[in-house]
Amino acid sequence: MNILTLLLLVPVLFGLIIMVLPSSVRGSFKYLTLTATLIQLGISIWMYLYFKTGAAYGGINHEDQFQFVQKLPWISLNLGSMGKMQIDYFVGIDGMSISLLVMTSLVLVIATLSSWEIKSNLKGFFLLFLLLDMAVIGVFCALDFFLFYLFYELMLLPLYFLIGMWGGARREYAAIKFFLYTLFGSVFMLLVMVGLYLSVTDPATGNHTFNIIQMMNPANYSGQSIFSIAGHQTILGMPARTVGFVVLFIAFAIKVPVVPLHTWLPDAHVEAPTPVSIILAGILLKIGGYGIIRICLGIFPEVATTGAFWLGLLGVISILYGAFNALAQKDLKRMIAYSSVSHMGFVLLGIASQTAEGVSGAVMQMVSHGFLSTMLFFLVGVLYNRVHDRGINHFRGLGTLMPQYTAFVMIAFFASLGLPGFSAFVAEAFSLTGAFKSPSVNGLLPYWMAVCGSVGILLSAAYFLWTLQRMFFGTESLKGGQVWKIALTDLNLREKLTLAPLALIALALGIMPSLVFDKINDSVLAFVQFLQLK
Amino acid sequence: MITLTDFLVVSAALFCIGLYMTVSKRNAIQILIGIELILNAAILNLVAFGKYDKVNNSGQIFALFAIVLAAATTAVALAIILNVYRRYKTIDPNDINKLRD
Amino acid sequence: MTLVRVLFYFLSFIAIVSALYAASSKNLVRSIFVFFVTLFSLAGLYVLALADFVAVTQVVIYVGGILVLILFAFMLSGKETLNVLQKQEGKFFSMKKLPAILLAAVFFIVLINVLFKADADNLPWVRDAISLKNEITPKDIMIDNIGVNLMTRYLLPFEAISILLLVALIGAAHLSRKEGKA
Amino acid sequence: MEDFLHAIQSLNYTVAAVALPLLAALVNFCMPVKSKAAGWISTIAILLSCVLSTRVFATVWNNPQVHAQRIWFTIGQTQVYAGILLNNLSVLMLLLVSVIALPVHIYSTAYMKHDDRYSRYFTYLSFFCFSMLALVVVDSLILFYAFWELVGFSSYLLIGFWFTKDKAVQANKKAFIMNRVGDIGLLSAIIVLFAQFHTFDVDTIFGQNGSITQSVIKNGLWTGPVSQIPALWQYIACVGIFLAIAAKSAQFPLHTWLPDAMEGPTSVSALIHAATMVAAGVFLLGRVYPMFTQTELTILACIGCFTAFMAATIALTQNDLKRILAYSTISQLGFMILAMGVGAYASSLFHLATHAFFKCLLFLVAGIVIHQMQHIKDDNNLDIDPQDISNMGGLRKKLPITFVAAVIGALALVGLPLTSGYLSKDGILIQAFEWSDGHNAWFKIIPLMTLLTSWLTAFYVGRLIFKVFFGEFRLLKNNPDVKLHLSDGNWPFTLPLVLLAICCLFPLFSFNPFSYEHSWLFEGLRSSAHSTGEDIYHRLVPISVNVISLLVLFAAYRIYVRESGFTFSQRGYFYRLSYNQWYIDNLYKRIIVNPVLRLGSACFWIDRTVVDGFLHLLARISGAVARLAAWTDEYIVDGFLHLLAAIVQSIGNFARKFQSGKVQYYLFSMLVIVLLLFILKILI
Amino acid sequence: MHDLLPHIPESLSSVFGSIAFFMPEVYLAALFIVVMITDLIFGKHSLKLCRIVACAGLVLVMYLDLKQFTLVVDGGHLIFSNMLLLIRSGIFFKLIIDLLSFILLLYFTWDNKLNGHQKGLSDLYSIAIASVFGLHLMVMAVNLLSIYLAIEMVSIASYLMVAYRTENAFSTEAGLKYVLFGAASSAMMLYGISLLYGFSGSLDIIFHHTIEQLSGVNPISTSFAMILILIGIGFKLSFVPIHFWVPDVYQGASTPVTAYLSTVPKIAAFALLINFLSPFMFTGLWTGFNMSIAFSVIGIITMIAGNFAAVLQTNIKRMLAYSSIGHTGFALMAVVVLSLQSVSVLTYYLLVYALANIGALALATYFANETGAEDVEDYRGLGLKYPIASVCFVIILISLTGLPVTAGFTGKLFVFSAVYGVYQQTHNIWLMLLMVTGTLTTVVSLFYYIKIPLNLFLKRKEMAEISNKKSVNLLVLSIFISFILILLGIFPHWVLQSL
Repeated sequence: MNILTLLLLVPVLFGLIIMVLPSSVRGSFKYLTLTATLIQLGISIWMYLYFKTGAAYGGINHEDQFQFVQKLPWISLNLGSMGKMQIDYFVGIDGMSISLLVMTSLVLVIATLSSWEIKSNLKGFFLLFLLLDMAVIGVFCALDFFLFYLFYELMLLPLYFLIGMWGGARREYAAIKFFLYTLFGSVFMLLVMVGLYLSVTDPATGNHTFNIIQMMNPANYSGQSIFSIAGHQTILGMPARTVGFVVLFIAFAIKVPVVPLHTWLPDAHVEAPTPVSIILAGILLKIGGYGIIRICLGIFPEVATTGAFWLGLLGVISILYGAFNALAQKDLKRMIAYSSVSHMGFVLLGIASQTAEGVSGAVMQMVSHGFLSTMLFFLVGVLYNRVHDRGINHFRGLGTLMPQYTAFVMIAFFASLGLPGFSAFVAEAFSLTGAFKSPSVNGLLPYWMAVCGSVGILLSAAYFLWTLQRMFFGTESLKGGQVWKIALTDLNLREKLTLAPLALIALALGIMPSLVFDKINDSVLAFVQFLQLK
Repeated sequence: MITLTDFLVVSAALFCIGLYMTVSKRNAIQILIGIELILNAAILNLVAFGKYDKVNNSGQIFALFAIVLAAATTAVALAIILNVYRRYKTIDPNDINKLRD
Repeated sequence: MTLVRVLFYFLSFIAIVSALYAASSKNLVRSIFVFFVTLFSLAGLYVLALADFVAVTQVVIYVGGILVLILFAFMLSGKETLNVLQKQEGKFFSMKKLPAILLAAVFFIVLINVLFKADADNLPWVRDAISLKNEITPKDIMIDNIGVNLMTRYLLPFEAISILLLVALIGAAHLSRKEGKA
Repeated sequence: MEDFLHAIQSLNYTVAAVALPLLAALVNFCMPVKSKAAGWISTIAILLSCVLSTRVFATVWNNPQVHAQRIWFTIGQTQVYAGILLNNLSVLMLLLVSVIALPVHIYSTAYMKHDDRYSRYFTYLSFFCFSMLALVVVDSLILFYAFWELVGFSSYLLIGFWFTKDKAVQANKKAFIMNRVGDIGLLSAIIVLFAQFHTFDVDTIFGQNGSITQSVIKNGLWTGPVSQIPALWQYIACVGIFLAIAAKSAQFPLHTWLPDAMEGPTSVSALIHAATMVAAGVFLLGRVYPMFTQTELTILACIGCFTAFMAATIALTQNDLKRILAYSTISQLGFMILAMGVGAYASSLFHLATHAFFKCLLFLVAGIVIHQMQHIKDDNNLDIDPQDISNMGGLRKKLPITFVAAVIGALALVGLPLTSGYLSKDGILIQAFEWSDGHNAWFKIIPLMTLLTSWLTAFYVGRLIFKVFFGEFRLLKNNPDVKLHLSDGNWPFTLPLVLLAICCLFPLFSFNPFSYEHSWLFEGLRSSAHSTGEDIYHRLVPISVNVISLLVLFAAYRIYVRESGFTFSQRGYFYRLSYNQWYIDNLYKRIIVNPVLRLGSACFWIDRTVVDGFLHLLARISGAVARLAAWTDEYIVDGFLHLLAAIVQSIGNFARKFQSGKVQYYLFSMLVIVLLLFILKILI
Repeated sequence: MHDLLPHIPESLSSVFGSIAFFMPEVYLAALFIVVMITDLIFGKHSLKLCRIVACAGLVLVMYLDLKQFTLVVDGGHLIFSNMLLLIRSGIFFKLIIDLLSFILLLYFTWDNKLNGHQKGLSDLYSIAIASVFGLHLMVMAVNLLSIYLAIEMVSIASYLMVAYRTENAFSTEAGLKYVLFGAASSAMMLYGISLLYGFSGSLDIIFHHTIEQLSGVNPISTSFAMILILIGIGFKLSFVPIHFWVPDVYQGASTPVTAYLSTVPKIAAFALLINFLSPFMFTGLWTGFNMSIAFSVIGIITMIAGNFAAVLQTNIKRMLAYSSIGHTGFALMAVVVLSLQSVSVLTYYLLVYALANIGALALATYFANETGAEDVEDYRGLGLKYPIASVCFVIILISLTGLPVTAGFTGKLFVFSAVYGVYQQTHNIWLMLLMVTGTLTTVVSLFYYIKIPLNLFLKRKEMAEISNKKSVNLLVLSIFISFILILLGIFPHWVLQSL
């Protein structure tokens, strides 16, 4: 039994169990889910420990360098004139995936813990939750575009319902907005996917294939096929490969989200229940980044290189624009949502730089933001559960009222504003380093982008501290008055148990970035080299 | 001698008249008559062309089938129209527009 | 200017004029009766096209069948239908009808255009037919030919249409019978 | 071999010295917030690290530098190392920090006794010590940046320690964000350096014939051993570093956070905002000194000089005890920067050391005074500001030890002979003059202004001392019924004072009380190139400084003591001298005091309105931008979406228009469309 | 006469020979008679019996269809003197049609409204069987006469089905509109046929020389005739601009009938369209307008019109009607790039679509039965009351939208790849436009499909009273269908392989 497959099957299995269990035992569902996620965490940690490193395990465009691979023939159809269609169940991971995979499974555990707050219709909730779980894990493991797309789309529906059914006041609007936004991206991705599959033939079998790794090899493109590099085909007058890249990029950029495709995020976050916003911020956004690395740059490297400036620009814009928006928010959750936009901007910037530092920084940023945003949203959730209000101006002097809570908030805030010793610092520093290095190394990005990016760091300090000052310090005064004062009890054990590991991990990653870098380094090098070779 | 074109022109005229009836008349039965006119125009064509198809004689036979089918259709249509009249007390299609956007 | 030609023009004239009248008249009953005339004249035209059998069928089924059916139809639906149907508004030419008329006119122009472009009289196959003596002449009787064809070449449609008629029968009966009793 | 063993040993000691406070911090963090044990834990920790660092100092000082590193993580091909670099500079700082920290800890145990977040306080304090100690010994720019920010972070925590005070919270936010500006500068500088030299190692970049020395700026390119980038980026790096310095050591224009930072506990101000953290900027400058070109150094000098002067003038008019000290700190830091600028590398650091001691001392004194005033305030609940010196006076009888300590500190600050301040300060002045010789006449302004500044220093120090300790207790005068029992306080208060006071005297640094060049510290740090020139300035400057300073002090005395002193002087005597007195006082007033005071208030006004105003303007602008961005998001980006939705709807509506429910209409439109298509087809 | 006499024997023998290839239809005819007779004999109580007989008969017919595969291993057969063509794909179409009609026949009685019809449903069964017969003819017809006949047959049956519930005003109105529209368009078609016949001199469009004859005629004339014929076929396919009747009729007819109309005739019509077009598209002799461009344009417009208009609907059936128009447009893509491969893809797509649509309407019936919900708003909060049904509904709608992991997605995928395959060779801009429109309309279609889950789950509403009569069969059916859809979504090749 391949371990990745196992990882994928665990949630399905537990989902089935929950499905058959009667609602009378609904109390046990959350524990079941927790077990599932814990098992997954165990598995992924095991994989992390046994993940081999070294130049021979770079992965990226070498199928044999992936690990824990399983490849089963799945769909193979004779499509007459268009040759045979070959779709495999093909999972495997390289350095890019492993760190994100571990991060994902941990975040899922946290999300489960935070879903204690869910009271209504538990069965549905946890079923959808586990479905989503399976999908996100799948996205990180899939190496077959068809499979990838399947998982990718599979995420939408559970999320739609999770937001829509357990969400806040304007949940319907948020859910639909989210759904349509992401669908818009992915349907066009479908077109490109089909085009790619018709252009690429597996040299071994001579069939058309969805194998992503095959797609990375220019040699596999048949001559006059639409996406062949030599062919220089055009679609509606534009060079085909550029079109393909842009379409895919838009699809993932919506997930990341990159300004101006981001407006679903604040709404979705604000309306979503805590566990869902945790998954949204912690995992979904990373899928965008991961997709850009693995798919966009992987399959259209030369377009990515020519367009690097624009990617970088978008990244910088996201950083600044997101930060400024965060500065203007009155709703705590919204503020954090926008901060995510800003932070994910660094990812894009790092990727665009196409330097080892930049890409590593980007991946690091994804991992670290995974943990930190999880923490932030969980903290918001804690407050919201107490008094069902998130208005920044409605609270004051929480520091005296909930000291431990405030302590964690401060940790989370300072960690995410890039205080050294926490993961975000290393990540952002290196994304910027990469961005700054690229002009001298590969001349893709201008110098000023790095500088603008660093301004983003300053702004992040501004909005986090301001929030801190407004909500937690000063003499206490609450909108809800005495009622709230009673309601606002300090963290309970479960919450502490949830938050502590996150804080520790953020710290650990900050002090020992090697935890991540060692695993990803080979892949990053392979990736950068691959990009340079084209 | 009568040329094909003569027939065709006549049928064309009938066709258009039928068309006019179908779209303009405020009465289901008259619309039906319009449709019959169109059918007859078609039949006239068939017959006219059939003149040059002696062996398998497709034109004329098709004409026969067409007539029979027309009869069947008309029967069904009338049955429905009667029902409509029962429900709506009118057979003006324009007044029968409960189903609409 | 043979007699046939005269006859043809006469019949077609009647056919068209009566059709026009049927189209224009506000009175349903009248238009139905005028439609008789159209059909008859058409039958005449069929005869001129040497399709006597078709002409007969036309008279039998259409005139004898359909029109009577139509008449019965609103006779059945009671006296008041008549009154309703009598007062159909509008002259032949009214603003309301303008679009329809335009449509018909344009169609007519297009059709004529199409037909003349097609130049029916010397279509290749027609010319072949004439040359190959595959053209029905007033002398030969087509009835048996038709019969044979129906029994061989067109057997399938012939059988199929029987089912169709049955369905129409069942359906029409079902629709028009009163609720409740089977 | 011997050296090697020493090296290993000292390294271990260093690590221990750095780690101990961290350990203490962790322990305290886990303690209940009120537990009194915390204080002792931290104190012992710092004591130990103090001892250890002394050992390290002993072994490393004036010996070849010790540098050890092990790989931290690998990113791409670049390997990032973490390590320790011990040379004179770092061990000096190591020692200094721990030594200063010790008395402050002791002092704090008493000072914070009644606070109900006692252990938190010590957690933060130890954490600060940890980061500060680490900052001075680390060898990698990344790590340096890390601790650089951590220092700022802990100061943030400590400033806002009483986070229920709004002013405190405002202050610590301001402090952190302004420091962040500096940090960004530093970060970009580090990135530039990395992009240029592909390493973060301080030693390989700035060390003996490090990359910096090998790289040259030629025709618009900054060419280093490994790569070359536009010269512009060298300047930007320098600007970045300068920003960092300006932010940390409160140089113009990023200095305004320091006075506000006085909202924190006084002991904290003593340690962080007087002695150690604010000096970090100077230390950084010392670390990266080689990368500055002459012009850049000159600019530094100007800024330092200006800051020093401005801060001094502002200090003249303040009434808040701690603010006065804060501004004086700024001005002293200005001195140091200036010194660096004029190439007086050694003196600058020398002054850093001495200043650390006496300023810390002064703050502790201030702490005691405020503490006492606070007591009075609490005992007979008055509505007074315990820090306002206009309420004090004549405390010298009530707080003798404090008074003595204060006087020593003050003299050191003014830089009168026999004090450490004399040595370092005069060194700076002299070298400033020497340096100005090298340049054209205009640059004379700098040393002259510095001179002037040191006189002003004398004045405000005088004002401070006299107002607080001489004359009579004004508070008593205003409301006579207050009962006050004042005392120096028990040993945790006094002991630190004594210790520091001793350290403020010359013997600790040099056995020749009049020549800075003979102080071991100076010799240890000065570059071999430095010549012990015996020129005119070595005579002129000290004399002029001290003589005039004394005059100024006297003036201050006349003004602040005697003016209010006539009440307890005999009538007759008073009448006889009243005239002259009036005369002299007026003279002083008209010629010295008023203009000076006016200048002071003017500077203060500028400081508050222009500099801070500018900052607020920035804040407001970014706020506005933020609102704009939010607006864009809501109306333009989302608006676009809604537009799309509207388009969809309208198309749908168009398609639905045909669905009138009239079958003939359907037929009609169907036919029309078909016909149109056909005609279209014909035409095309 | 005399020239015919010698031919009679062999033509007769050929006729009898043809019957071997005609067994399913023969049995269907027999079945029709049987059902009709049972109806007549047992009168009012015949319903159950008719139902059983009809369904059993259909099973038998399916079996016969399967047996026909053995006949076509050596390619297609023209039977009944070129009236019909029996080919592999045709058999598949027939199979699918029979299968679906089998489901539908079961489904008829489960709809309370239809079941409540006083005059009984037994007539409906005989009509349905007759229409299936017609559909079979449609699938196989290659002769203008048989085409016309088949279409008329199906149409008449459909008219009757729509208007079946005489006591219901909507149903009657729908019937009227349907019959008038249908009669008119079929009349046009007949006129077109007459012209085409006139121009070619033969009804056997499948033959080479027929097209040759046409190529001799002025293209404008032939295209006009062609357009008129396409009106007739389009009426069954309901593509723009011959789609106007669809919403009204689908809404007015009783739900099972809607399910019937929206699926089976459409499939047959596609088969017919393919049979009808292939001679024109493959023998390069057709001089009239460019078929592929024409159908591209039609397809694009149809997709847009259908999906965009559906966005603003509130009545479930009406919405599904529009969506079915959209699906027609999408399926037309495969027709544009007509080829053996695209035919199989098309078959798959239609099968999936039909299943999903039937499922959706079945669920609409279910909810109508349970709560009398007709409009989307009525579904508010039902999701938690009827979890299983609602989940099935969601799955089915997802399949209709074409998202993974449902058959709808694979269907879309294969259609796209078929079009892409051709695009790569020809770089025909229309194909790209088609695909882009297809994707765009997919997003749009989500707009309205999502309304149903939205109301089912997201909207809250305190429950109204619940009718105690549970329609379990419908539930089973929908579960079955959604299961199939998911299965095909994961393993499409199980079906597509054989097509």
